[in-house]
Amino acid sequence: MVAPTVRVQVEDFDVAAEEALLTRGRRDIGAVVAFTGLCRDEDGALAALELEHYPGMAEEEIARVAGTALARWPLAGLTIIHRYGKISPGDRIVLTLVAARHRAEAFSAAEFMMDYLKTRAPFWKKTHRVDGAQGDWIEAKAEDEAAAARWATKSSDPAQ
Amino acid sequence: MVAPTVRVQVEDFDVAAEEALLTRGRRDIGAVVAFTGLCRDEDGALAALELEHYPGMAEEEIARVAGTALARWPLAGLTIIHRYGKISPGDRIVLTLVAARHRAEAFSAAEFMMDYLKTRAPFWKKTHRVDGAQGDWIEAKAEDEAAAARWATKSSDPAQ
Amino acid sequence: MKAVYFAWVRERIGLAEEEIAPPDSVKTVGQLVDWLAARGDGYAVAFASRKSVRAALDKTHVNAQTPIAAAREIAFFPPMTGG
Amino acid sequence: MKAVYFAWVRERIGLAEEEIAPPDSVKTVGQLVDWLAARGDGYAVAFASRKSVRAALDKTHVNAQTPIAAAREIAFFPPMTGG
Repeated sequence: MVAPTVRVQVEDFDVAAEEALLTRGRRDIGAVVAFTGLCRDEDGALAALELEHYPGMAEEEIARVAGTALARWPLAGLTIIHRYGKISPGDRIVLTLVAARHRAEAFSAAEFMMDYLKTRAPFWKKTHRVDGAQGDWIEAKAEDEAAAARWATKSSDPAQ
Repeated sequence: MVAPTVRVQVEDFDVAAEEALLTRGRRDIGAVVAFTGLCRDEDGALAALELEHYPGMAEEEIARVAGTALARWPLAGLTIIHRYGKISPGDRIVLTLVAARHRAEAFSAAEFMMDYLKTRAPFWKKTHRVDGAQGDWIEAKAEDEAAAARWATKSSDPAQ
Repeated sequence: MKAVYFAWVRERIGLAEEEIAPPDSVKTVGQLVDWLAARGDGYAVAFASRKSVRAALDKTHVNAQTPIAAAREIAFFPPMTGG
Repeated sequence: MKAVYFAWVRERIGLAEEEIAPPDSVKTVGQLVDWLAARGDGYAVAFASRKSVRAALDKTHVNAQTPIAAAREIAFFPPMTGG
């Protein structure tokens, strides 16, 4: 059984180093999918994002969704790193890294993880605007709920 | 209009360096998907893969499929690197790197590129076996044809 | 039990966390929301739209019908926007 | 015109490339395959299963019905296994 690596941290992460950790010495991995989520500047309006999280629950919830992914697809490795605190445009926010024998399961598991992180992991984003105005909390999107819902099955919906 | 980066080479590639090239100075990219294809040892039976390609056509065909991806999804950047020559288990074979505003199109474009590379790019893999026996040419898989076929649309099937 | 608040729920209530002692008649998460909403203006604003506030009991997502039972910590927060 | 061969098509024919001069009656890719297959044992083995051999005309995928026309290079190879 593969144990996922889950980290919730202020610091930036190194995608290549995490990928090397996951694949080093392995000769049975045919596919690695690395998804990196970055902070956009919203056409110049955004000065920074402030990410708030629920310590403890964030790690637990990500690990729980990771466990569902590992039960659903035959994976060789799974790493999820999610940052919190103040993040500037162009900076990395989140990494999902999946290693598998074949590409189809690596792509599916990575997309599944991201769809569920968006709607289930206890993080909230507040915007800081370039004009100095107090920004708003970013609202959850219906399309993210829909993206997560398409993975639901009777036997393995992490929302249950 | 985004110009894809396409390289067909003997040398290994550096995923992090390619990712930095694609995103450096950009503040409008929210998602990067990096797919790395690696050589598996087939449970210890494989000593190496020998990748043969059709020089000129390989680059042209990859660029053509990349153009289809760029026309189909709003992408911020697209890099494909495919190696040829002798490749050992654990070594990288292919990289598809997609940058976009949102994750859904980055995932779709990356998976589309890989499905089409598998069935359309003129590369062939010969196995070298650990026991020294002359290996066979790897046969094309029906499941790869099926994977590529699911992207077909009336207006944008690169197979037409 | 301990109540913890996040994002605009925290800002509207004006507290990140507090000890609460609801009466025995408060049995479910939904009943606890009703009880909290009556505690003052900030709480009323925070819980004005019941469906916009999510809850977790001992760090597990729950809904309004979930019994509070012996939970030690309840959290209230807006729909999540991670990733 | 130049004919180029890859993978087991190349191995069976025993050549990576050659100049060929098919007669004017050879108008399509399929007819060229028939003409090549009659050139010798290696060719016959290479083209034994017509559907297992793919073709490209001037580096573009084509099928058996495609006219050769003024193409300068034709390639024959097995189904691709890149990626």
